[in-house]
Amino acid sequence: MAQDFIYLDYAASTPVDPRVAECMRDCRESGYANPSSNHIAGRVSRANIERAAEQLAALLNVDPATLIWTSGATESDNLGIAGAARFRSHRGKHLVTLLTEHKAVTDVFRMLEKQGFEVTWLKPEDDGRLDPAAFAAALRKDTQLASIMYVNNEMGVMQDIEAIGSICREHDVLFHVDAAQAVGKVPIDLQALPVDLLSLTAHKFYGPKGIGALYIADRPGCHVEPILFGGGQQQRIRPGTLPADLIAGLGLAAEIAQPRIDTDHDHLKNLRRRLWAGIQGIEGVLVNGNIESGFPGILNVSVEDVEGESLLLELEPICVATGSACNSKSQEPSYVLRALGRSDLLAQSAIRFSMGRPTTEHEVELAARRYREAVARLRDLATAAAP
Amino acid sequence: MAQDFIYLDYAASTPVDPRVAECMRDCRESGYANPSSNHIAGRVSRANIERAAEQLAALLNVDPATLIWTSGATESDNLGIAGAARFRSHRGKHLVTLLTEHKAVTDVFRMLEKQGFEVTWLKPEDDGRLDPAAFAAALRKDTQLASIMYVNNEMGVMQDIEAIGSICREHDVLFHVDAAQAVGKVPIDLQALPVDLLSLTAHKFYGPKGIGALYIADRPGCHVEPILFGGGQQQRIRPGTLPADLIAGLGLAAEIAQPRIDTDHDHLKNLRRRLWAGIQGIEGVLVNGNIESGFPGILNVSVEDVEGESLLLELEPICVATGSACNSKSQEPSYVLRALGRSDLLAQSAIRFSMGRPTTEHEVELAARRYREAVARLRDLATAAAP
Amino acid sequence: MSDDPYSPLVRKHFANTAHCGDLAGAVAVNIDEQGIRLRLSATVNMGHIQSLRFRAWGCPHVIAACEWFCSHYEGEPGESLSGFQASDIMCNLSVPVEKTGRILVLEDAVRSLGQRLGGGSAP
Amino acid sequence: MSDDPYSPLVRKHFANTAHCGDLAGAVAVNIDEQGIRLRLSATVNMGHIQSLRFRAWGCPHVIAACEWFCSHYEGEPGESLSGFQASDIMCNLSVPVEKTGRILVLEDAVRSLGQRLGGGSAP
Ligand SMILES: Cc1ncc(COP(=O)(O)O)c(C=O)c1O
Ligand SMILES: Cc1ncc(COP(=O)(O)O)c(C=O)c1O
Repeated sequence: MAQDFIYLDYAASTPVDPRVAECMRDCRESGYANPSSNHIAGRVSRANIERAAEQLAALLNVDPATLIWTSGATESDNLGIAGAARFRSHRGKHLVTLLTEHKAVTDVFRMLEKQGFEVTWLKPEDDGRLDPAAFAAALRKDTQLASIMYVNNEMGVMQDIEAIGSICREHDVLFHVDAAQAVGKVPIDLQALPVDLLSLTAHKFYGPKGIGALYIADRPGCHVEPILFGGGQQQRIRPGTLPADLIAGLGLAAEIAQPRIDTDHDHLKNLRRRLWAGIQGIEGVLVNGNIESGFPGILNVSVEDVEGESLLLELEPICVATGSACNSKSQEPSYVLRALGRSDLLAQSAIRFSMGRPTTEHEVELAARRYREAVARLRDLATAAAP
Repeated sequence: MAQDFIYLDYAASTPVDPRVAECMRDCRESGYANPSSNHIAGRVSRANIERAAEQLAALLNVDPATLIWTSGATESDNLGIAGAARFRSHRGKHLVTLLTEHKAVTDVFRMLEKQGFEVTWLKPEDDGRLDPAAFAAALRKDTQLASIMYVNNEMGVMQDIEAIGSICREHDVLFHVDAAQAVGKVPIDLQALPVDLLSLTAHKFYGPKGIGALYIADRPGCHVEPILFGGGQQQRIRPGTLPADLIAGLGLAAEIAQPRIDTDHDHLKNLRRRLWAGIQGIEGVLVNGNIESGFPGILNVSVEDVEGESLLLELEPICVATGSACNSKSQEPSYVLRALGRSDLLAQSAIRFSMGRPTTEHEVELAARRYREAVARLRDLATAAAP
Repeated sequence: MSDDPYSPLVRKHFANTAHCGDLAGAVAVNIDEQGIRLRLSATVNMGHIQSLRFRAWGCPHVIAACEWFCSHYEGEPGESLSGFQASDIMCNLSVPVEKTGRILVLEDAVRSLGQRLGGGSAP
Repeated sequence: MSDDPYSPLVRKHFANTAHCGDLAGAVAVNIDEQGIRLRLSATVNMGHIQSLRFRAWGCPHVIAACEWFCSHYEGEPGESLSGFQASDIMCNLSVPVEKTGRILVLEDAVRSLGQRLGGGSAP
């Protein structure tokens, strides 16, 4: 099918790299056996998985044995957060996280609150960043786990993982990082970064959907209780037949990403600069997040006096998001933007442009023009109606 | 890669049907967007998912809205069993299951036992079948949920789901069925069958790995609490970005299976007959399960005076399983066969041959010959050593 | 596409808002409710509605509904406005039920426009 | 393949058990322990082991270990059997540690064979 849309929603999901697709096809043909099977065919599947573990391990600079395969970052977040909180619950029940985390994090903490854990919900600064000092102040004697995301999915805001992680180490607090938007896009060296648990999902960096991983540091006290029960696969931490083809796809996507993180970054920076240049002149437009320090693949803007849903339709066939994809179906303004103190009116007009490897200058320039025109038309429609 | 093995382990996993592989490729190319996204590209993904839901719904004769996508039968079993037990726990905490269920079922019940539920573990007859009367006798006033598998993964034993389900309905007990080995292979009409929750996984019927579904009947009192938390996808029952390509593959695999269930069945029956004809003459060989009433895709045999691991190696390059794939890595004799009263010695020699659509008469005849020769050689190696 | 949130008619009227604007010397009503801002203006000739225009701040369904209303009521007798029903629009444009409130805002505006035109009598 | 549970040498000795059998007029030991059944027989000539044969019921590692033992000790002095160490086999054949017990059964059998041959002295 020919594409009749302009895709600027790479933060929601990316297309699969053709090499990854081909690798998965090869895997399926030769390695369709169950990787738990103790025969030649099973060993082919297992070898594919081992190679993928090495590829992902190289990207993150970890031992392949520290990686647990999951169905995506949602499951990784659940396993990392609920699993570690329960594993450490005999030591204490206080947990710390951020109001602007992804739902796959916030909803796990909400569930844990119902189960007797106590959660401190930190509010970031107005530009979305968490002050490490504010984080440190939230820690208590009984704090066992903190979860802070790397790159925010709505605004691209990047947290100071190194500083926050160091504070966690000092206080013997396990540190989980939702890196769904960061892996394959920003350099992550887990030998250097003080992170204990890290969640990722392949479809955000040109790998397949339905596969992710949780990194569990090989450190004393760092362990998770399983949240799914079944066969003895994956050190009894996560059961179920491993999808060797998807895992191989994730591995190759990691291998492809590694050497090009810098060039990808420069490419995105150029695109975001052009996009912003094309819309920053609009009266009443403002950036959600922080354009200097944020991840350059995302530009989130609000605009005064424009209704968000109409703006989105008027932008068609440019595919962008309002809030994050996970909330797009609900009409409510983003809880993330409200946590930053945006008014409901400004939050509901927010549009997230997110760019990727295949995005061209032409596409972002077209998007900027369409955005300008859309704002102008909708303001015109409303003019005299404005009270 | 040319196949240098003979695959007779279709119960562990099946190759992906080429049409399914092509469908997934097409889906990935046109529908890579996040299906939760509210734009044209997202709607393409969503349409792919809707079509798949209709295809699977047609196979099972249910409303597409009763289907929840998961990462496989393991997750479906966890969600169906733990989710329903918790949902109904205010009414009672007694649960019933079978000793010979898959680990994805037994391990969930073990976990629930630790959480204060009481489980009655039924022992099947020596041929693996559960007597519905014995099942009825196990039910109590406070029984809320029973889980009985359709086709046993190790022996092919089929349970009388209709009779057991009717008993459940009479007693207002929710009935979960692990149908991982049955869907796409035996006719299942959920309008007629009294089943409330049903688990399935695509890779057992020529679909992709990493995707499954849970059917949740639209009946009062039939509901599950989520076990994963996150975005509002799938009626808040199961969060996470839906892998539209895998789901489309599952759907097509269901559509392909539907019209050929009978011919597939005849094909397997013929193969099993030939296989059994080739080995039944061996002294001391016996069938685990019931060859008359069992699913014909599986033949599980034990043999006296032969060591199982050596037998498996001697059978190479014929890929078969000892016990079920999930336990193959451990050297312990199958808990399923021990539950049937097999001695450890006989249980450890068990070999599961499982056949599929691509299996040929030549393959099973070769397998039978190799099995005869392997048994003879290993017996010869041991002769004088036998005490 | 099966689950397009916008019916073809909504898309058509949203894309082509020929009746957006104001009329000189017209009777007008302004309404600001439920996060929707509307202005309807009408000119009448011999008891019949000559021209209708709208301004709107709202979601695509609201904008399309305004355009639909204007294009359907030009030329109609002034009294007809009192019979205007949100449910007609909901149905014709396939507006999702959760947006009923917004279309009722338009109904209010139309009815009060009818009263202002003098033709309408309160039911 | 990276995670083949059997090393090439195990595969080789398991596939080709030239020393499987019994010897006429030989000294033999039978052992039945840990689910392993073994029989080793040896003939001696001038203090040297002339021929070795085995029978075994066990996993591939046990069978390959028997074959390896027989093929390595033919022609050696009878006393050498008392120096036989399970660890040599574990290492040479890359036997996984969880199977140590099984290879120790073979060590027992070899040592008692040595004693029966008269050359061996208990350590
Ligand atoms: C920051 C973040 N965390 C978690 C997720 C969940 O990932 P998935 O839907 O692949 O489980 C996403 C994307 O949806 C995300 O952006
Ligand atoms: C009966 C049965 N239930 C559950 C499962 C688990 O399926 P999956 O590994 O796809 O989650 C399997 C297969 O492994 C099975 O045979």
